[in-house]
Amino acid sequence: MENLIALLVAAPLLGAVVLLCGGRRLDAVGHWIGTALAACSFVIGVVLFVDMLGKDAEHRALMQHLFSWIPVEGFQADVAFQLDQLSMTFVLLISGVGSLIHVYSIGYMEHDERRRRFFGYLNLFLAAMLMLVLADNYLLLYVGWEGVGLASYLLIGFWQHKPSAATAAKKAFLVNRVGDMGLSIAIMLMFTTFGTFAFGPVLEATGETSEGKLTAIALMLLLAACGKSAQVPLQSWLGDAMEGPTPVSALIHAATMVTAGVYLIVRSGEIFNAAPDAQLVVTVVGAVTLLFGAIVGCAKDDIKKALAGSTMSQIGYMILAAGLGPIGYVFAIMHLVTHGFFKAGLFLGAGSVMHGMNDEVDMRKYGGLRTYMPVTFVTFGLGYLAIIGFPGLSGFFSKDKIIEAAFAKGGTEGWILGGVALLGAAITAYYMTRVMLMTFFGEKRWQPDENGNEPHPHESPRSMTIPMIVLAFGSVFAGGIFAIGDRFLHWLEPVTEHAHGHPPVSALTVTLATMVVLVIGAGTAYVQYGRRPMPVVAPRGSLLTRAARRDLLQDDFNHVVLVRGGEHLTRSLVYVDHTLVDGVVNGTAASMGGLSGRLRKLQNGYARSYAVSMFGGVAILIAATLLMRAV
Amino acid sequence: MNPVNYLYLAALLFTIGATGVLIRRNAIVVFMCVELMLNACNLAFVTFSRMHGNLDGQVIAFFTMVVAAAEVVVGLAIIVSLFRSRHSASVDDASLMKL
Amino acid sequence: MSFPLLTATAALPALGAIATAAVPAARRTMAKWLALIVSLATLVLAAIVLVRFDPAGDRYQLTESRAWIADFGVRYELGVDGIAVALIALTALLIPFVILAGWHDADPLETGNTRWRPTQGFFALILAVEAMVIISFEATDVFLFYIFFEAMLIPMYFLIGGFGDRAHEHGEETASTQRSYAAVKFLLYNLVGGLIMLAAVIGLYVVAGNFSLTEIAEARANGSLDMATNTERWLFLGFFFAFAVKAPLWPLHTWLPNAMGEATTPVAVLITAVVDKVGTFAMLRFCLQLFPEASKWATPVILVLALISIIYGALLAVGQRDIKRLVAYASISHFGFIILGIFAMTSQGQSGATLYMVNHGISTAALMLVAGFLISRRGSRLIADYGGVQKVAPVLAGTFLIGGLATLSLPGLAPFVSEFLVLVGTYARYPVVGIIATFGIVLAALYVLVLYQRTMTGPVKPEVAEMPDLRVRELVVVTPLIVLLIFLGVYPKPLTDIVNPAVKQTMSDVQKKDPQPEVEAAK
Amino acid sequence: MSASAVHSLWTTAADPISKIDAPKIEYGQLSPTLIVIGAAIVGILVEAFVPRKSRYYVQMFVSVVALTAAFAAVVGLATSGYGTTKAGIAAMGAIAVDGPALFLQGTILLAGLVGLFTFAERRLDPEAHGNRVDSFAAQAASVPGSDSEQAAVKAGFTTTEVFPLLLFAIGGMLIFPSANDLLTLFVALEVFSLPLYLLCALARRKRLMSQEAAVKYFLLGAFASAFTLFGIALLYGYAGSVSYGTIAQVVDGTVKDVNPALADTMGNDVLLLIGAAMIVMGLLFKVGAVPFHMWTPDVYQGAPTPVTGFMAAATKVAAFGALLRLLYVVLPGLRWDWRPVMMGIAVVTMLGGAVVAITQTDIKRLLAYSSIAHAGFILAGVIAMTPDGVSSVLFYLGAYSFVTIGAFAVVTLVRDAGGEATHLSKWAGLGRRSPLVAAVFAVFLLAFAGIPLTSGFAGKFAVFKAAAEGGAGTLVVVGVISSAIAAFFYIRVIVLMFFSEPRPDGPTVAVPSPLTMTAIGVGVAVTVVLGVAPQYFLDLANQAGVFVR
Repeated sequence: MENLIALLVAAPLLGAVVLLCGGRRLDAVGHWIGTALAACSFVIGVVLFVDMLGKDAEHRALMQHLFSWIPVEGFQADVAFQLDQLSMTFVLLISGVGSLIHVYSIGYMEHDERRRRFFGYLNLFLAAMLMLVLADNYLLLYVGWEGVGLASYLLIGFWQHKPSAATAAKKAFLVNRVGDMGLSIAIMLMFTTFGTFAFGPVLEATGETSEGKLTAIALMLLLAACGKSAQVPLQSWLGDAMEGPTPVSALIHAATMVTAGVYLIVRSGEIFNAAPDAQLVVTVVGAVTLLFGAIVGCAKDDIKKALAGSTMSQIGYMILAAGLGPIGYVFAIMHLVTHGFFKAGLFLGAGSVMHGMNDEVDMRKYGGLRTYMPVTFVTFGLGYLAIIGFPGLSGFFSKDKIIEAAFAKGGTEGWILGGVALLGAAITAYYMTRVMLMTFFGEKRWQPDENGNEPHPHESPRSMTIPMIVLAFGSVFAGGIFAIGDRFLHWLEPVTEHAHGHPPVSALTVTLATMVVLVIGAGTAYVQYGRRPMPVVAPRGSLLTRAARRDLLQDDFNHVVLVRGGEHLTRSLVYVDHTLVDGVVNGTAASMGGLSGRLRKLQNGYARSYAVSMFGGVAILIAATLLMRAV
Repeated sequence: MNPVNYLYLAALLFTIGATGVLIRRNAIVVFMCVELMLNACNLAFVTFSRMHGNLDGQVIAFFTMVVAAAEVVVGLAIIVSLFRSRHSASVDDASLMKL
Repeated sequence: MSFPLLTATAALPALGAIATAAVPAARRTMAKWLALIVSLATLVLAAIVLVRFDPAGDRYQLTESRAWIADFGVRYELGVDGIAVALIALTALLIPFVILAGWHDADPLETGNTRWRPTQGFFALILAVEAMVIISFEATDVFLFYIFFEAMLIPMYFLIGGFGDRAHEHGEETASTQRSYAAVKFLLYNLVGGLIMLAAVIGLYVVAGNFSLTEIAEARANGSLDMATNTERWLFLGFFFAFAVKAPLWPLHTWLPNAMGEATTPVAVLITAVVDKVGTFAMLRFCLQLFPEASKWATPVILVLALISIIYGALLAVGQRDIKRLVAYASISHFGFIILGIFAMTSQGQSGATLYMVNHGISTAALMLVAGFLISRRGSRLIADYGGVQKVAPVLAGTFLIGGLATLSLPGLAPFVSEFLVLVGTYARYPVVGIIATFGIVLAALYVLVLYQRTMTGPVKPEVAEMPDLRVRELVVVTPLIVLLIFLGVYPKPLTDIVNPAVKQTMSDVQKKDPQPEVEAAK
Repeated sequence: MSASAVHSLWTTAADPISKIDAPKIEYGQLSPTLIVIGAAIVGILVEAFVPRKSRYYVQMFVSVVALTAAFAAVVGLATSGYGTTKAGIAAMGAIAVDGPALFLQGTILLAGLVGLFTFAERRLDPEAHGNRVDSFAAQAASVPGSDSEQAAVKAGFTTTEVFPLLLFAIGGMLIFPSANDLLTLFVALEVFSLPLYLLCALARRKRLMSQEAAVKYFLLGAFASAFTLFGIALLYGYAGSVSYGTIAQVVDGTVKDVNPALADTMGNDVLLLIGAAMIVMGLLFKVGAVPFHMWTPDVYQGAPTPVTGFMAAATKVAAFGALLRLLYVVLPGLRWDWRPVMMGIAVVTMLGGAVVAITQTDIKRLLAYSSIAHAGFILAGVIAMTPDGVSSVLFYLGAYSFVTIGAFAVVTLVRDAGGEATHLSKWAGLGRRSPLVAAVFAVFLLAFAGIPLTSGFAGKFAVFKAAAEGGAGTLVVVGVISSAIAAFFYIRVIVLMFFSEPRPDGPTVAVPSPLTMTAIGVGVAVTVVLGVAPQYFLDLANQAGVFVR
């Protein structure tokens, strides 16, 4: 059975190779190949899943050792896979949602002449992502980690002729690199501490080293997670990443890749458990991002950017939960999965909308679309209900659990974190309602664009709607299936041991509170956007709004500090290199020339002056000889 | 009388000759100064020969004269040809090549 | 004495060079083919060396030893250890691509002059360089090594100064002056380094009485030859200076950007991918073996310089406006990594450094050659003159991107393995240094991606609108390199197996043990 | 001065002549010199009696035969062990026949032979009135630009006297390094100097410069030899003898019979030191060491290029030979006095030559300064004061002389309307016009620069090695630095030849006769052979490394 694991990765990888090297002759069938291979790895995943369910909880993990990768004195890195419940969860999510989005893309990218390449990249992403979650050591994980980074770079910049896209792609890669730096330092630390970086040995040996070391490792891992999961302070790339085609945003920047950070933290649970300080930092980062994303989401008029903000905030929830330790791990993953469904659904919905609106992204130019694209409306609506945590839908269960856990942290921390989580829930309700209203309700606000062709909103083709429907189902029921009878909890417990948190107030109270803030949030949004007509041109808005529109100014900060500063630094260094380092050398040469020129003058052509020099010479000679004798 | 005095004389002549080489412009004169130096050497040879009581010095003196004569032949030839082509025997005029 | 395989490997290209130079002016194409065939034959010989070499065997294998200049205590001694084998293979592998890539770079401008035969000269010189590089990898006699280490400069000098990019933004006149400036700079830098080394070589003779690496190293080991501390340090400095110039290490690097900028791309590849490796190789083989104590004594300073090279080179690469100069500064940064790995004095570091030499050779070759194809199409080296190439010539852009990703050492490609090993090895002994060096990977991403974005993406510039995609010849050059990059990135084991024993030897030379992992140390 | 001594002087003087027994001369051992001198005299007679048309060929024949024979004689002597076991003093103590002497004589003879070929070259200059002409004045006596000169040219005169002059010079040079007493030294010095003075004046083109060179060379040379002679006088005064052996003994204080007069002067080291310094100065002048070098550039530039080449090579060999013998045989007891001084001179010579050469614009002057720098390198070997030092110097001289002659021979090929185009700017793009010539010259330049695989490197290494072993490490460092500086201008010339565009009015490269080709070919061959496989010659030099006392 375990020999199938490699196939999970191999299938999409093969697809990538074939599609990217295949050349034009594959254009006709490229998308089918890609989709088929994605589906193929999903099927394998299901097979393995079924097989896994057959075993008892403790012996479900599968290992596959392929070959030893970098064998060097005292350094052992293998290409080996590990498939336990945690990985399995991700495998199913990734390959499942991935396949759906492949299908969706067939329709969405229909008119793009580089569709084959698009599917190649998608497959590449799947392969890398699966390797990430299947790796049995941190170094191999690192490969997947950067692999998904590359894929996301390629896909964000897929429409390279748009400078904005190219820049966004570059930015995403660079910010991620900063995170990757964290990961590689973490690996070095592990190597020097444990002499290895395979999950098993490292996580077992945590007891044998100092807390300080573990905290350091944990923080470095957190840095990595921040980069990949767009957490403060490395969140700036996610908004721009929306330059990519919408399926990409759905798959990579909502459902799967961005959640890799959560995976990393949960996977390294033992390390974090042994480093409370690090955990605290994690929770703080989560909390801050949670609000940050939410606030940004409120201000954006670009539908995708709004959703991106929400993604940030939702992942903030997960990170927060992961930071809570054993009481939170399971819920983090659970929310991750449900979020995978509904956020993907929402993005696909958004994509479908744009598809119908000539790729218009400004929600102020939408309005009243529900009549034009019913399927999209319904699926999007379900996703909406799910994300705001409408009772009974996925989001309800997963988010609720996280809020509980946050309170259960205990002490003031518990109250603060819980409060933040609640506040977040409210804001979520607010901005999602806003999106909903601006897009599907009110009267139509779109006009002909400059070259006069007015968008004709229409429902998307079957290939696009079906995935949306499937995901909608997921967003409706997944939560229930997982939560009721703690199925998911029991499923994951063997990997991420679970501790029951005891919130200071009863679970019911928390749930009710959540309901209340939900209603408040949604209500406010309705009051603001549902009742009065929406101005097509955004009003100037309050200071906060304007700041939020600019992603709370962190881009400006980056620009001033990093970009400008960097430019100055490099320019001055270029100058230094040319004048100083090079100047010294050229200076010596020049001075030699000068000296030579001066000495030349002595050779004045007069025989008598030559004689003088000889005479002087012999005088010196004699004097020196005598002197030598004297001393 | 102490032969050492002849050495002093020789040294004096030699110095005079050398100085002449350094300060006189006319090639012929310069050359004569060189000859003077050679003769100073001869004087020294003879004196030393006298002091050491062997004949080597005197023999060398004869050799020197011959060499000096040879030098005169060659030297004058060169100087004269220079003079004929430049109508001047000044060594300072002959400074085409410098630096 | 068995068949002198090593001599043959070096002699073949040498003879090939003479033959190529002798080809009559009119038969230009013949010269090209001759050179190509010779280089391929050399590749075969190198492959045989690779096969005949037994990692488990003695330190130096396939050894040859003949009397040469007894008076100077010099013998003609050849022998290869794992490191040398790897680098010889790299050299022999790259030269055919260099020749192919430079196929048209040396076609004479004026065909009238029958005396002037640039093409023959170009390829002959390339082969000559190959011969000298190979033999300096093989030499186990310090003097023999020195001879070719120095002599190598002359053909390189003519290659740099004699042949430049066809079209130059400032016209042929400035081009030629800049070229000769670059060539002279290259020569003088390396000559000064070499001469200082010469003083050290003589000093070594005075101290040791002969030049045999093995004998001296042995004598050093068993204490029968003990140098005064200061003597050893001075000699070490003499050697290291020359190698640091060649490598090149900050602040002795400024010749490289000029040389690589002005030379034709294949020659630039020759410089950075092959010739400069001799410098780092020699640090590993001569500095550490002959002067272990001094090496340890100098390590702190060298590490700092290497760090500076890494960061400084990367930052300057970001600041460049000229594609080739950018790659040059990137190489400076990479050489910083190599030197870091060598002097971290850990198995991982040194294995990493050795792999790095090979991988950097391949990756830079890939990136630089594609860049060359790009430049030859547009006739400008300025980044600003390009844009949107990706849309016009996707294959070119793709290969360029892969080369770039290799340069920023993306996991899955060969350079990642070596760079990570170097970092881990360094970190294990000098954590702070390791962490600072890690910033290099971010900067690498910066300059590569900026380069790619400016040249390949965005709206298509009118000048590049008609740009043709890669031709067959060019694909033949690039594809194998890329395949190799991926292979060595995924499965470097064959290489590490060859390198590891040699590294273990070196580690024992300097009497250094790898730092124990904390947990095991605790036990 | 005691009366008895004076009396004895008279009495010996008064002895009947018959008492004087005829000197015993080992003609066999002196044969090389005798052959050459003899041939030179024959050459004079040829000038006197052979009709002008056929003189050139006869002279050629005589000279070639003489030099070859002389070289054969040297080889014969060497093989029959006079270089090593049977080494000894000949001609009643006047001449030493030992390893260094034979090695240097061999070198000088070969250099002379090669030089002779360049002398005899008649293809380079355009034919004047249907006569092939060489690079010497048609009639040295005629005033430049005068009608008589025109007439001489029209008549197709050529100065075939250069051949006997060359032979005389070579003869003197053969004696110079083997001279075993100061008188012989001085005579030899003059014997090879005077012909050279004349040869310098005989250029066909640029005659004014040629004559100026001759004058400068002559006056300064005479000036220098006057000093030498005075030094000899003082040394004689100190030791009461001019024979090397005796002087050495006196210096060491191991002399047998000390008469009161000697005892008187022996105490007076000032005589010794000043004398030694003055003699050394004379030799340093010949080798062109700073500060006695200033004649070199001007003379090298003005003299006919073949002469320059020969001079640069052979004079250095002879002079360094004499210097070695003087320092190793006569003055070893004094080395603590002269060694530091010589080190100083070596340093300033190396650096001075290299630095000033950087800004030269005339190829011949450039080579002149480079020869000064090389003199510095050789001095480094001389100072070593070890057998290795001697052999390394011998090797260096051998290697250097052929490179030099070859280089100057190439210079003769590059010509324009005004004869040889020696200004560097005219050499621009030579590599494009005639790659072969440029390549050959590049090889010579690289040898000068001491790039490995050329004889220059082997020689430099040998010398520096000897110096380092002799404890003169500082000299090695200085030498390395100055080599670096020197590299700069050698490279400059190469850049000029290969990397810069040819000038429209650039010079043409004349196609020489086999004579010059041989000269250049030998130069290249020696350069490469001594660079790649120097062992045999090093052995030779080692065997020859011991002086006879």
